[in-house]
Formats: sequence, structure tokens, C-alpha cells
Amino acid sequence: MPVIVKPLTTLVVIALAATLPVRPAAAAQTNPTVATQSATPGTILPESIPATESFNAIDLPSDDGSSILVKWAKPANEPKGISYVIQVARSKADFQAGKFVTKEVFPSPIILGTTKPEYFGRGKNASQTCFAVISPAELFPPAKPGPLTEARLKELKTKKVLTDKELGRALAVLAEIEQEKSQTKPASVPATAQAGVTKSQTPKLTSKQRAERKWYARLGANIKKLDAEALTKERARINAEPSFFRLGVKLDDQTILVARDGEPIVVEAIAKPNLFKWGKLNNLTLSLIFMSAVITFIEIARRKPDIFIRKIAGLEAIDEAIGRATEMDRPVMFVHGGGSVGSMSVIASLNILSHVASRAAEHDTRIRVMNQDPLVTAVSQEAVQQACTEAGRPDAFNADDVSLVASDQFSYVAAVSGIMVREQPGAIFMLGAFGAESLLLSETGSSTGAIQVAGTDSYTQLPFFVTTCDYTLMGEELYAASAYLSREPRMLGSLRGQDVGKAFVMIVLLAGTAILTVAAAMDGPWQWLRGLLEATG
Amino acid sequence: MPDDLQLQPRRKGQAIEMGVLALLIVVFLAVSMVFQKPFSQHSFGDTMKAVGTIMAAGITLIMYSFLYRDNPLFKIAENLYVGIALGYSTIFAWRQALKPEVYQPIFAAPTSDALLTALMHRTVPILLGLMLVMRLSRKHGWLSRYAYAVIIGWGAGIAIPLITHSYILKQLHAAVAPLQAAPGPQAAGAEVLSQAWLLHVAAPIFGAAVLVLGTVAVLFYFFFSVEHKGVGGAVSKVGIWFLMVSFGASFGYTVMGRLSLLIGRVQFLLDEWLKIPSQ
Amino acid sequence: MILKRTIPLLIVFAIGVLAFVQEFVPHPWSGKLVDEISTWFKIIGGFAMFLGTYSLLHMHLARIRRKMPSWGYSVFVFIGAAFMIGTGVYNEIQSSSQPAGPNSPFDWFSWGYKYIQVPAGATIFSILAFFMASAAFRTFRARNLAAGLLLISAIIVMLGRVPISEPLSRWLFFGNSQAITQATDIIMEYPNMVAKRGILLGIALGTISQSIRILLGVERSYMGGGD
Amino acid sequence: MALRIPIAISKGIIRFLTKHPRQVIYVLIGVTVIASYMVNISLSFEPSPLAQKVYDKVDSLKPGDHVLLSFDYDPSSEAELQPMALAMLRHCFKKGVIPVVMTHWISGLDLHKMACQEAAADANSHYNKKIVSGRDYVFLGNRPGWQQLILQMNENIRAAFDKDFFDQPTEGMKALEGVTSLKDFELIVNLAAGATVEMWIAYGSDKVDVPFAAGTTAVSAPDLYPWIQSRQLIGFLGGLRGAADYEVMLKYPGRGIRGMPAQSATHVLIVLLILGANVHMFAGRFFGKKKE
Repeated sequence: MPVIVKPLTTLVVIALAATLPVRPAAAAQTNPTVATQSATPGTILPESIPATESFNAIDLPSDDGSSILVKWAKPANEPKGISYVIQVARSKADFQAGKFVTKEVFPSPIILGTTKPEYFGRGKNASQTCFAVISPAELFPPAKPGPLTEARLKELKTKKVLTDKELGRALAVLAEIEQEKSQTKPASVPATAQAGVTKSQTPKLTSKQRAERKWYARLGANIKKLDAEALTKERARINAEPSFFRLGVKLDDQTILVARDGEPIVVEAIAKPNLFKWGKLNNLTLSLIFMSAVITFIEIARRKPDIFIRKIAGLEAIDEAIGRATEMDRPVMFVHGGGSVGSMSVIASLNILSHVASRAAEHDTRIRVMNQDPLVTAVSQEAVQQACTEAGRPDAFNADDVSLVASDQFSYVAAVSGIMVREQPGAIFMLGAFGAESLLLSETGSSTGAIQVAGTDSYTQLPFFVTTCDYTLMGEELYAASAYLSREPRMLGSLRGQDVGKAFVMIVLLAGTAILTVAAAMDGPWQWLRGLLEATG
Repeated sequence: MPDDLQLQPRRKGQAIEMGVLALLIVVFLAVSMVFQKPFSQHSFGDTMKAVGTIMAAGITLIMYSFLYRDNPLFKIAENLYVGIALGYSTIFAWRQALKPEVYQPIFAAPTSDALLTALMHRTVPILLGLMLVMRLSRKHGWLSRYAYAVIIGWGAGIAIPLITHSYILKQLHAAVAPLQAAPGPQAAGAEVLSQAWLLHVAAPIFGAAVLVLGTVAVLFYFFFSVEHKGVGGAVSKVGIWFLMVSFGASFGYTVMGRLSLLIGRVQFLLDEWLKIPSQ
Repeated sequence: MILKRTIPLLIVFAIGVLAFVQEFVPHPWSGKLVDEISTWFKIIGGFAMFLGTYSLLHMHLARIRRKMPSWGYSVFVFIGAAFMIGTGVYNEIQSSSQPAGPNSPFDWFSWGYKYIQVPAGATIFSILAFFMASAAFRTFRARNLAAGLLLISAIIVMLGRVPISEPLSRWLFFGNSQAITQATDIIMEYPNMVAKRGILLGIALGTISQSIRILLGVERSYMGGGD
Repeated sequence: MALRIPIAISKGIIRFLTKHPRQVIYVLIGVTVIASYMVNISLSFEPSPLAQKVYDKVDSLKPGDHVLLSFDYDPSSEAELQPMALAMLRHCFKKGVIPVVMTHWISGLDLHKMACQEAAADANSHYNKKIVSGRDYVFLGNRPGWQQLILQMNENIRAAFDKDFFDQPTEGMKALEGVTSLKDFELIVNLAAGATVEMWIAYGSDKVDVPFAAGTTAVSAPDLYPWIQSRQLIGFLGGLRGAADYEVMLKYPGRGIRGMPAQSATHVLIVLLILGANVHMFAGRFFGKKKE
């Protein structure tokens, strides 16, 4: 009998050592012995009846306990027009009494095990197994409660959903509606659709009546919600009870049940909610690997800050631009992007600002910083002041040069452009998150003839910076540049941790494609290998 | 930004500007009266529709005055827009959030049983919401951290598996495939490649190889743990080429998008304001 | 100190791990948990919106009180906000007393939105089309190989995505009307797809790294609200 | 030499544009748009294959099927996405498919309401079908939560939206019969001005395995191609051209087709401006400095 080890039911998911992503179900033996079936000389030949031993029903793994997996071995041949019939009953006795529901399944590739690798794995035998997923609550649906009538309202009172007062109020409104309906032509339009606009022919309601009607409508909606919840509980209860299955093969009107020595086999199963989606094992493994990589490197960076980071070409461009501005004896301008102090791009641009400010102070060049957020302004002023004192020129710092220019997008652009045109800077740095205004800033900047270095993680604006600026720090290069300068463990560690992730992705891309190409060329099990990356469920 | 920008124009220049502005306003009103006829509409609704269209056209033209230079009229229109948008979202903060989720379940509960269940599910989040608002007071600002803790904690926790699922696994599953059986592109079918490059057999494989190597090159460009010298330099250069062609595509599409916005406004001015029935 | 810093960080960690684990559990309880937390998000989200509105109005009020540069224009923010909030509240009172019908009063709220917010919002970004045209002539230069590649692919894409590409390519490429469109499709589905996939994978890793830093309290700047 | 005249003319234009302030180019682009819009030469064009896939999917639906339309845009992208919204709503009403409309962008709510009401009126006049909110379409409006709202819709759409935009309870609403959660939809479409497409893929369609299509502003169209190749997105409409493609397939002309002549003209102008300036630069550099 195919044995599938029940998934572990420990609630906390332990880090799984097994790298084998998917638990291939034990192969269902396709035993060659022909079912001993007193085959009437009809058109159904014995070998087109599934093997008795292979017919089985188990709880569907990795599900919320609402369905059962019925499976059987694909018979030797499936003549045209044949179909499988699954009979489902609530108890063994129901089969004799004829109280069972039949579900017909037609042979086609979608009922083969290969379509559900998370249950049947991807081995060779998956294609030899047929399956059907049966939810008992769908075949034996619970009764749907009817519309609100007097009897139902009274019943709700007994179930403590309504108090006496509320019951009286509801009955009064119900009486009114009944009376009204009998007055208007009986064949009148049924309850007007709940369009916002009520038809004008309903009689003029007093405001009190209208308030009652509104309350009644809210009551109706609330009761429908309670009904829906009760239905879900009822379905869960039905699903939790054992169900019994018989399998048959049908051709035209003739049905032959899979049986053992004359007696059709009845298989039993109970659906149970499971605790782990096995299909997501590769997701869990990858998430844990990436997270631990980031955290370990942050710890390493705390102890050893001089972790290697490649030289960022953008930083040379920055120093060169400041040098040129000093030669032309024109000020340096630093334009902050949007975003609050907490955002990654602002932290990165502030780190680079301190570098730029200290270089400018060394070259004794005036630096003008533009902001559009009060907090960022304050932090920028600190950074520039500290850079000036460190360069031994505390008097060079002038608070007015680091100012909040404007707070919303278009006035910021207008103000910064005005200052650019007036002060004719030698070098302009535009760093941080930018929106559509990036084009306006860089266009005015280039008209002043200054060297422009931009850096942003807003990918939509990169094309405009690339064509208008002399150098552009693209996306994560902005973070790398700030980590390179500030050596801040958080940034260093996460940068290196993400590099581990990128290395993993690159290796999977290169090695994966190579292996799969070779495997496919040699007609090996490449689907199984590629399945490692399958994201299911 | 116009480079001949004079924020404080000289006395004479200002007078000319004022004159031109006054003239423009008069022309605008005259044209609007002729085409919209706001006062000869029969119902109040239609009159307000006409007045509204005139106002919309006025705002559109005032916004375009920014092209000449940043002027008081533009600043008024922009700030009015910020205020209107602010009022609009405040009303819907009530109508689409607090009213259906806080006011109605509790104050408009049809039965006491419904009120009880509502209180059971909603008391804690309402408290957290009130704590969030405490962020405004300097002294009790820290209370808001509990609300942020729940929101950002849950958001960060759930993001990890979902991003690994959709951004990494699904994308890698599509990217990693035997070259001869790679899922091809949708629009530029392989036959396009073969037709264009006459590599009938090799085209699909060549295309699939370009996809894999290109992705690796772009990823390597954003790889910071290895010096980009020698082979590394070459790979990152190839990465740059792919990036640049893709930025070119984004550039072209962005130009297309901005122009569509302009076409949309011209459409409004011509069709609805001036009611010019184009053929 | 514990109340101000440690407990919130513990909450972040606990709720974060709960969210992470429930993603792998098919049990109906995890569906109920998501349902419950979503109601929390809706309620807290509602309060957060009011917080956002208040702080923006507060900023403009401060600008007026302190007579900061161009404070006069902030008055219009209050005029606009007052008009919309006033008409909105009027609608709310109106609609709760009697259903919207043909004789209901004129809806000033929707009028304000349709004839002030829509034209202003739609026009403000269309200004960029003008700046794009002037930048196209004055600034977009093929300074180096990279910018050159960018401009060439931009030109092909721009021509490929408009109806004029068919007559144009018939004229340029001896009758083959689909040449430019096919070139655009190749650019979009090969180099562009590759670069965007590389960037997308980078962003995914960045988000995962930021999420785990938030969960373990390494990243705390979002907490704000004093030390 | 016949070539010398056009070269002289173009050199003159370039010098004129370089000398004068940028406002000259503003007037040039403004005149181009107005002229090409009013001339309205009708250009025939093939819908792009990716737009065709979206149309075919909606066309393959049967009456009574449900489609979720998430309109995540606001007035700043009205010109590109409102025509798309109208075209898709009209197609749904024509097929008898029930669109369920919602949004994450509060600042666009009235725009989306207008799109629903206008499309309903058009369906009345064009396909003479009486379209009623609550029966033939549902406008759910907005609830805060962004990703979390989608996660709740994956479980139970009535818990996510207990009332629609017109304050009608979603419990017992005729248009939502047979729908308990996002899993019961045949198709999800996201018209996005921002980055909501990735959010819908990761938190919505990938989790519930429902086909997903998108309509975006032209700015974010190129970012969708990795999702197309991985089949997480079945197709998309890109910018005003996407709306025009859909209107051609639906044979219901609207603002998309109407804007195509102006779109073509302005693109050609921009390309000429870029080429002119760059050729002028290279020519200047190539023929040495004698001209300056």
C-alpha cells in the first residue's frame, strides 16, 4: 500500500535540513494482476479497469482540511468514451440504500499526477496515477437558510440573536412591508433592486418609517452575515466527518465497479487541516538563507567595519566635480530629493553630503544645500557644520547656505532652478528620491554649464539623469556609495547580505540553465530539476 | 526652468506683464461666454456645468502660465489644488474608512448581539488608532510606536515569503529553463528573430541565451563584493549596455506618457471648453 | 524605557514572525488571522489618514503664523480644504436624512472635484511634456556610448509605439511596414526585459533585507516619536 | 546639389532654436498637438499582441462571470487610464460580464465612479442594456490597508468591503452572487498609475492563481515585461496607445483613437529635435571649431 508519512504536526516550523524540495509520494505499485472481476462479456475489458489495490483515498496534504484525494492507477488502456465514476457516501450502509452522490471524471492529462507535483512528486510514476479532489461539503451541501420570514425571526430570538424588543420592532416593519406589497399590484416589480435610487412609485414614507426601513435593512445584512458564518462552520463539520468512496468505470450506460472477489471495495478517508504547505518548502529555505546572510554580515560589519566594497566610480566623479568647481571659483550645489529622514535614499544622500561638505571645506569652496523637508534640513546643517570644523575651518559654515527651500514638488523645482540660474554653480549634486521634477532640475543645471552628478533609487527617473548629467549613480550604487563612505554596519552588512543573494541568483541562472540544457539534450528528468524552483500554493 | 527668469522683474517689465495678463483674462472670459453660454442654460445643473467647465479651462491655462515663469497665479492655483485634494481625501478618510469600520459597526449595530461581536473584534485596533494619533503630542508621542509596531511588523513579516514567491521563485522558474525549451517572448516571437537575423534554427536558443547572460550581467553590475576589473569589468560593461537600452525604452515610453497627458488637456480644451466639433 | 522601546520592538518581532509563519500554514486558523489583522489595518489606516491630513494642514498653518516666504499662498490651501470639507459634510448629513433622488440638492462636492481637482491634477504633470520637448533639443546629448545607446533605443521605441510607425517604416525599409514595430518588440522583450528583471531581483533582495532588519529591531527609524 | 537646400533649412532652424529662449519650443510643441488634434487624420494601426491577449481573455468570458477591476489611478493619469477604464467597462457590459470595481487610490474615487456611470449609460445607448449598480456591476470604492486589503479579499471579499461605494450592503447583493473571495473571479485587471501592479501580483493573483492583466501609464509599461515573460501577467495595455488598441478591438472609438494622430505627430517632432541637436553637435565637433 503506498505509504505517505503524515507531515510533521509540530506548530513551530523547524529550519529544514532536507534540501529535497518536494516529498515525492511513494510510488503506487501498479500490480499486474488483473482484478478478479466476473467481467460480463460487455465492451469493458478487464484491463481497462484500474487495479483494485491502487484505488485509495487519503486526506489531501497541504490543505485547510476541506478535501480528500482519491487516486487510482491508470489502467493499461482507456478505450474512447470511457469515464471514471466516483461514488461518495456518508456511511457504508448508505451504499446499499443507494444514498450516494456520483462524480464523473473524464480521462485527460489534467487528472494525471503530473499536474500536481506537490502531491505526486515529479518522478516517472506520477504520470501513471489518476486522481480526483473531492470536497464532501460540496457534494453534501448544508441547507441554505431562507429569506427573513416571521418564523425565522422568532427562531432567531430563541437563539438569543435578537432580543424581545428587537423582535417586536422587526415584526412591525415586516408587517408594514407585507401590507404594502398586497396593496400595490401583486404582479408589481419584485423587491426593487438595491439601486441607490428607490423607484418613485413606493408610497411617501414618513421619516420615522424610513429610519425603521434602514434599520431593518441593516438587520437583514447582519443576519445574512451570521448565516454565511454558520454555513462555513457547517461545511467544516461535514468535511471533518469520514467519507466513503467507491470507484467504477463507465462506458455508455454500463458501469462496472472496482471490486475484490465480487464485492465492490469501499475506501474510507477523513479530511484533516494540515500544518505545512509542502509545496512552499523551497520558499521557506530560500527566505531563511537570505535573512541569515543579511543578519550575519551586519554582525560581522559591527566587529570588522573594513569589509571589502569595490570602489564606486561615482565617488571619483564627485571629487573631480568639486575640484573643477574650485578651479572655476564657483560654488558647489547639493540638491536633496524627496522623502522623510527614515527613508533609505535620504540616509544615503546625507552620508554622501558629509563627504561632499568636507571635500568642499578642504578646497575652501562654498557649498549650497537645498532641502524640501524640515527634518532633513536640520540633519544637513549638522553634517555640513561638522564637516567644516573637521576640515579645520569652523568659520566657513554659514547656516543660510543649508536651507529649506520649499516643501511641495513644483515650488521646490521653481525655487531651486531660480537659485541655480542666479548663483551659477560649478558642480551640482542631485541625490536621493526624485519624481517627475528630476528632468526640470537637471535641464536647468546643464544650462548653467556646471558638472552634474546625480544619484537616485527612483528607476523611472534614471533615464533622464543619464542623458543630462555627467555621471549617474544608479539604484543600489547610491546605497553602496554611502556605505563605502560611512562604513555604517547596518548598510555594509545588508549590502553584503544582498550580494550573497545576488550571487545565489546568478549561480542558479548560469548553472541551472547549463544543467537543464544538458539534461534536456540527453532527455533526462529535467522537469524534476526545474521543479526545484516551482512556486506552488 | 526658463533661464531668463527674473523673480523680481524691473518696474517697467512688471507693468507690461500686468497689462498682458489683464488682456488675456478679458479674452478668456469673452471666449468662455461665447462658447459656454453659462447664463442662458435652462437648469441650475447645466449652468453649474458650464461655469465648472470655464473654471476648469481657467485652471488649465493658469497652470500652463508656469511655462512663462513661476508667477502668483500659478502658486494660487497650485495651493488651491493642494487644499481641494486635502479636503477630498479627508472626507473619504471618514466615508471609506472610519465610518464603515468604526462608526457603523458600533454606533449603528442593528442588534445588541451584533454590537457585542463588533466590540470584540474592533476595540483593540481602535485603541491602537487613537494611540497612533497621539504622535502629534510631543510628550506622549511614544504611544504611537505600538500602532507602528503592529502595522510595520506584520507588513515586514508577510513581505518576506510573498516576495520570495513572486519576485524570486516565479521569476527564476521562468528564467531558468533548457535553452531549447525556454518559454519564449510573447510579442517578438522567435520567428521575428529568425526572420530578422536569418538564424532560423539558432534564433530561439540564441534568444534564450541572451536572456540568461543578460540577466547575470545586469545583476553583476549591481554586485559590490568583487572589484570590476578584468573579466568582471567586461561583464559589468555588458550589464551597462543592457541597462542603457532598457533605460532608452523607459525614456521613450515616458516621453509618450507625458505627451498623452498634454494631448488629454488639449482634448479637454478643444472638445469641452471650445466645443470645436472635430470631423 | 521598557515601555517606550523594548516592548514595541518585541511586538514587531512577535507579529512579524507570526505573519511569516502563517504564510506556510494552510490551516483555516491562518485565514482567520489574516481576516482579523486586515480589520485592524483598515481601522488604524483610517486614523492614519486623519493624522496625515492634520499634519499637512498644521504645516501650512505654521507657515502662515510665522510669515515664512510665500505664506500668502497657504491661505488658499485652507480655502480649498474648507470648501471640500464643508460640501462633503453637507452631503453626509443630506444623504443620511433622505435618499439621493432626482430632487436632491446640487452636489457641490462632486462639482468641486470634477471641475477643480481633476483639471489641476491632470494639467500639472502635462507641463512636463513642454519641458521634455525643450530638453530633447537642449540637453539630451549622446555624451558617451551609454547615453548614445539610450537615445537610439529611445528613438526606435518612440517611433515603434505610434501608428505613424507603419507608413514610416514602409517608406524607410522598402515596404516592410512592421520593421520598426518588430524592432521595438525585440528591444522590449529582450534587453529591456533582462535589465528590468535584474533590477527587480535586486529590489526583491533589498526588501527582504530591509524586512528582516525591521523584524530584529536593527532598523528603528520608522518608530520616530521622540527617543 | 538638391541636398544643400534641406541642410541649409535645418541648420537655420537649429540655430534659431538654439539662440532663442526655450519658450519657442514650448509654442512649437503646443501648436503641433493642437494642429494634429484638429486635423484628425485617421491612421489605421494593428493592436499590439499584448493588448490583444487582454481583449481575447475578456472576450472569452461568459455572461455572469466576474472580473475584478482595480482602478489605482487619480486625475494626474486621467488622460491615459480613464479611456482604458471606459473601454474595459463597455466590453464587460457588452459581454454581460459583471465588473467589480475597487481602488487603493482615494484621490481618484470620483473619477472611477464617473467611469462606471458613463460606461453604464453608454451600454444603455450602444448595446441597449439596462445597467444597474448592485445588479450588473459593483463599485466597491476603497478601504485602507493596500496589500492587507488584497490579502483579506483573498479570503472573504464581503469582510473586506461590507458596503459598496453607495452604502449598499454587499451581503445579499445580486451582482456578487456565487462570489465569496478573489478565488471566484475569472480575471483580475489593474489599471495602475503607480507601482500597484507588482503589489497585485505578489499579494493577489499569484496567491489565488487567477489570471491577471494590467493597464498602466506609459511610464511604467516597460517594467511589466519580466512579469509577461514569466506568465504572471497575461498581457497589458500600455499608455494611451493601449487604450486606442482596446478601442480598435472593441470597435468603439473613444479618446484613445482620437489622440493617436497627435501622439504620432509629437513623437516625430521630439525625435527630430533630439536627432537635430545631436547631429548638430557631432557635425560641429567633426568639422572642427571653425564655425564657433
